[in-house]
Amino acid sequence: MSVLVGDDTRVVVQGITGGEGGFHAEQMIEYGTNVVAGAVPGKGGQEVHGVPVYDTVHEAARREDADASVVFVPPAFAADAMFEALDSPIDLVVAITEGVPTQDMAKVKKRLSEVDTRLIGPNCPGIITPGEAKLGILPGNIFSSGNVGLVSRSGTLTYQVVDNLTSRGIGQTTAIGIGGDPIIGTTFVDALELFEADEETEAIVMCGEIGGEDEEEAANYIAQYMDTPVAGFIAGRTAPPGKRMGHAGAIVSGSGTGTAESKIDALNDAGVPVGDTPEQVTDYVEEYL
Amino acid sequence: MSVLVGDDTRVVVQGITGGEGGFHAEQMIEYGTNVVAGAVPGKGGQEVHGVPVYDTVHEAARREDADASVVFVPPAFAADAMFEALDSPIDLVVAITEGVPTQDMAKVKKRLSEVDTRLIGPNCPGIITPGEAKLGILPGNIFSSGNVGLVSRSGTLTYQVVDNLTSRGIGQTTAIGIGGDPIIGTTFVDALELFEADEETEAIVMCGEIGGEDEEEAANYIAQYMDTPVAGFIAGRTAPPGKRMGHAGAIVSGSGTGTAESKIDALNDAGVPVGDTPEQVTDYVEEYL
Amino acid sequence: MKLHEYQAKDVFADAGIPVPESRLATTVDEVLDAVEEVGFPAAIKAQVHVGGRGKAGGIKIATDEEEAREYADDILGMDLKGFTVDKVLVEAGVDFVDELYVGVTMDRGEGEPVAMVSEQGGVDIEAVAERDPDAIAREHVDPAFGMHPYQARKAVYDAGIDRDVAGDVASVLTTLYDLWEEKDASDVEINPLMVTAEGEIVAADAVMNVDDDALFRHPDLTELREETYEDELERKAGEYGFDYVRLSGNVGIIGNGAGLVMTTLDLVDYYGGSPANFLDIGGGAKAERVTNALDMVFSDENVDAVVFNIFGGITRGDEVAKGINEALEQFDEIPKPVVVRLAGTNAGEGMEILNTDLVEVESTLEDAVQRAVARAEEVAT
Amino acid sequence: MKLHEYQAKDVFADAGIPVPESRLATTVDEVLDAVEEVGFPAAIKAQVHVGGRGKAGGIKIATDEEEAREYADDILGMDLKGFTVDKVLVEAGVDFVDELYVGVTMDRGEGEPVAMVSEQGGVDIEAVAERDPDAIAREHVDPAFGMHPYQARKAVYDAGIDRDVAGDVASVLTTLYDLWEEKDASDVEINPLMVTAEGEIVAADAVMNVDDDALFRHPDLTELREETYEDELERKAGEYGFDYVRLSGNVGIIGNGAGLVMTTLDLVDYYGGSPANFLDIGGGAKAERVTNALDMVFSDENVDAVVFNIFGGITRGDEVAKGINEALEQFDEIPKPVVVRLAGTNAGEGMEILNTDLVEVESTLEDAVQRAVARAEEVAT
Repeated sequence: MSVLVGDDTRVVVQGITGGEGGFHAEQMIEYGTNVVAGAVPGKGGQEVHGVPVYDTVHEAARREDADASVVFVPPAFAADAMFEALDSPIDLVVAITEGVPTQDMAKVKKRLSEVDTRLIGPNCPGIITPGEAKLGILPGNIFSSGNVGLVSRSGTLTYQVVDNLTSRGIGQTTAIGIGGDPIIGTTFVDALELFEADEETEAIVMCGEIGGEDEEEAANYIAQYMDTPVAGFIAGRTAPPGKRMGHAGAIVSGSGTGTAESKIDALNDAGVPVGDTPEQVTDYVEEYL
Repeated sequence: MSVLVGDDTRVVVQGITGGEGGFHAEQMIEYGTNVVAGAVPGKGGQEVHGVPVYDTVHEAARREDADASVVFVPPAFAADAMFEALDSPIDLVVAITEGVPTQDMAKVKKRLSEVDTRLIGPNCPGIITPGEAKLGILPGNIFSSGNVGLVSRSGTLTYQVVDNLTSRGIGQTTAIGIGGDPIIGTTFVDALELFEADEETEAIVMCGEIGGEDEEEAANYIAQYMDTPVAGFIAGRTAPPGKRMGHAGAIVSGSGTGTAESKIDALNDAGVPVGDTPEQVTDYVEEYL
Repeated sequence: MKLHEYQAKDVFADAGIPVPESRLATTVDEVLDAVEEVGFPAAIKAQVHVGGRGKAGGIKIATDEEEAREYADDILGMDLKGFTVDKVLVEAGVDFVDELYVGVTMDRGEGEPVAMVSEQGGVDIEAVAERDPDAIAREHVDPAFGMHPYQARKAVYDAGIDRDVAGDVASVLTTLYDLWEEKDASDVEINPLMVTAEGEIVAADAVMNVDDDALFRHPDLTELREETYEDELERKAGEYGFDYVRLSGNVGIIGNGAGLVMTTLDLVDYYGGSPANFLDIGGGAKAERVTNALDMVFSDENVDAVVFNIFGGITRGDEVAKGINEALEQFDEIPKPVVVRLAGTNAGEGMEILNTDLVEVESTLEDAVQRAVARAEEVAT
Repeated sequence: MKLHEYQAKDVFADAGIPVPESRLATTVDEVLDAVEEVGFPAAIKAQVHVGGRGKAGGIKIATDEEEAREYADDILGMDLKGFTVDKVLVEAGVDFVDELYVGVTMDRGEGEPVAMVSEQGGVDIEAVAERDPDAIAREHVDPAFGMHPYQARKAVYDAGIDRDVAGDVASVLTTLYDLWEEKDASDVEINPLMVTAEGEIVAADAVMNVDDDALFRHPDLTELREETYEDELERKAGEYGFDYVRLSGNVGIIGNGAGLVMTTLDLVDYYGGSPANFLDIGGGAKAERVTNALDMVFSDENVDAVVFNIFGGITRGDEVAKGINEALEQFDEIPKPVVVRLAGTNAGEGMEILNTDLVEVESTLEDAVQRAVARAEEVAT
């Protein structure tokens, strides 16, 4: 068992003829991901890394019976690529693109509320079920198969935590990078819900950061609905208000909302221990297993 | 019992300070309709026909606990008035206004699909439950309380049929004028569904006309889901193709869709007798009761 | 409101859609000047609001001055399905290798706009739709979002358009949709959208019909309106503001409300008569409007008798009776027999006022229609 | 990207929002010319990107030439929260009876735009929001539809705005929303929107911040960009294209990925040190970028030691090591101790390349941070 992606996931790569898209398509295929098609307007009929390219996502999905897509499309066209995938027979869309205009994402979010398709990202490293499939840019080699679910707003912080887990022999069911933008498709609550429903996931690591109220909402959700134990980490304890710490979403507003303190308190109140260091998070997980 | 409106319906009149709105608000009140408020931007605090006016539908609905509204607002502002009512706590919106731009209505229809509120119209005479409430411009005196439900795309044709029914002593549960525009809120199928669920309605008259495929869809619905007997009438048997017969929706396209013949055949196939004259329709209803 | 081809092309060109070079001409001399500018071959195209202009002889391609003169002379002033041609568009001929179709309209059934693309342009698209529905790719658009760029591409690729021109066709379709929305159009259409040997695309025809109900927010388009009517009576109806359709029979019909008037037509037919027109005086008509309606119907020389059927809701029977009296009292002799049936609001008051020396009265719709049919038969024979 | 008040007012005025007459001035003489044109009283307003300009002395009202000269002299060149004032807006004073607030922003939590109106304008709106949340009427907008006119009216009436000006305020709010959408703004705001005794409304201030990620579709706005930085280092970071935030500590921090860099800051603090900066070199950085990053941190005189923490995903450890070597090999003496930790993609290759004569190496994040903290302490003392 795993969450959202696995051996049977059939993946379309949107933007497969671009530099990023081509490189990561190859990496995904090498990892064993079932990449069945590319989709690039005007490039239909070509083949990239042994994968047929179609002009539209609809055609790619129809012809190759695909159920997931990964978006490697420049920011100016990324929202349109997401709309295309959301309106197609695809079930899961993973948007890697960084720098998508916020108003574009507000519109995408509105469409998301009207369809059954799930979006992960944008500005995210993607999702991986170790040993089965990776959709995105995560370095496959640090992951190992096991019983811990991981969800994170940050890419490299995810790798750090996964590395700690793996080096102690703790494998992962699935790791989901939900992305660092203010408006994203899959939230912490969505991911936690999936892990809670997954029988194989015995513990969960949730890596949050300053900005927004997603972590607080997650804490609420954990307290109310979850049995699977969760360990947390929150980046940005030392961030000053009003300064954007890299991610568009990582900012403590002038009025003091979005602080690490508020998130840590909320998680602690929900019974979630929050590590001071990534290493400590791994300690908590070890105790759960 | 009745459908959608009755003694306990609490009505807001949008545009009550205008000529049409004021006149028909008075008529509705005289008929016994529970008109509890008017809504006109900038006219809050006034009183019209003993009814308090508010600046927004939301305030009117909140303060007066209203659950229905009637829109008498000029075409240029009618769609906005409908959006306002659809987004408010109102459950039923009846839009009388004729001449609402079609693209405005396409947007309203999209919003309708997102909310639980029901819209009747636009370009319709309204809805009446004889002896209880009328929302719109129907002449109350020709209706009588009874067991026949009536749904019609046309105003005066409705009166004609009702007059026939009433003069033979056949009363009505509720009569709904769904309007003659190409894009409308409540369709024949919607209305039939309501009458089918109404225990007091023992027979139904459905007055259609040329244009569109609503009557054909209604025939399908009747064949599949309905026990209550339906008698039909279709106006426009002699209409030449490509000519708009008054209503924006009443046109047989050049390719021959929307003809009276197609509608009559569909209804007959669904077991619905279609009268050659309004009088014949009344004959059919009489047989049902 | 229908725009002429030349008007629609102006709108399309302003939005960046490529159109052939062209000049408008109203005389043979102007046509000759125009062909000099646009060169040969030149298309000479009647600017009238009828479909199938080509088949009806309203479009001809001149390859030299001689032909230009001849065709200009043929087309200017010709009668095209009831309309007189008073201007032509003279347009540079396009050397095409392919003819496509692109259009946007409102799918009334779905209540949503639909964009359409087909490889089978240059012919009647409704015929294509019936013969081979799959030859037209259709993409429904959420009117709140407008057309996403991917939808234009999808329609174009679904239609099997060549990859070489697909991007350009998609961008024309996007522009068309935006125009459709911006201008409150009911339909916009390019048929054919020509593809040249060089892979360029050119709009060789242009259709744009605008929602009359939305003209209030488009004063620029309203100015383009050129009222053209098939006959004098339709012009008159336009002036009076009536919904009016002229038919071929001899029983004149006046009523209030589209559904009831249609029903009256149907009953005339059912009882063996033949309707001369559809005339809806609308809701709440006052006496003057009633007088105008009678004037309309009396002006139709085909009419042998009139049935006047009113079911009052917001229309009041007394006002109607007043109007009928006023209209008829001006005649020494009533031109055609008028059968009146009044019901609904103030019908009683109306009946009291009505001058029954001038009209015949019936109390039911069925009786009124039968009497009018009988009277028309009498007059006709 | 933040627009200055004078730039935002131009944008608002172009869209039809009433603003006071004003002139931009960069010298005292220009200010004196300007007051002559706009008349007294005249507001002299520092054009810098800081909040609370008024309280900080950046806005003064001159009632005569004497005062105008004095205030111009005070404000031009003054240091306002780290920014030097090099231009002022000289603006006709507005005789107001009421100060309102209107604004549009993205509600990130809901993922929807929100329009806001308050009667309590003219003061810090965030303070109002905390003190009396109900004093601000909020209306969420469906971004697919845009703001319906009724929503503007509803927000205005909900905020309790006087019925006399409600229509005008609603129309300003509608315009603001349209601008917000058209210009890809993150926030637009008028605070205060002044109401005069005559019932006119005037935008006495103007805020417009644009989404940097959307600037590619707004070349006109991009031209308005005036890079202003609190210090030289932030300017440099802008040039290099780094996400950089300067802090007050002495441990320089370089890493890849916002979350991991933030975590490194937090660990520096956790282990008793004090971070000097946030510097994210981003994903897939090549050697040159690494060199630039080290240059940045070395340029900060507060920095006593550096921790360089890379977890390679698309960033390769060997490229990073190459960059570190190149950056350090140019020095005779390494300016500050550098502690390096490489993990992830090609970390092994990186460790082999890395010139360990120039840097100290640790294999875990925790160890690297602790060592850097210790080194910084040594250097500082």
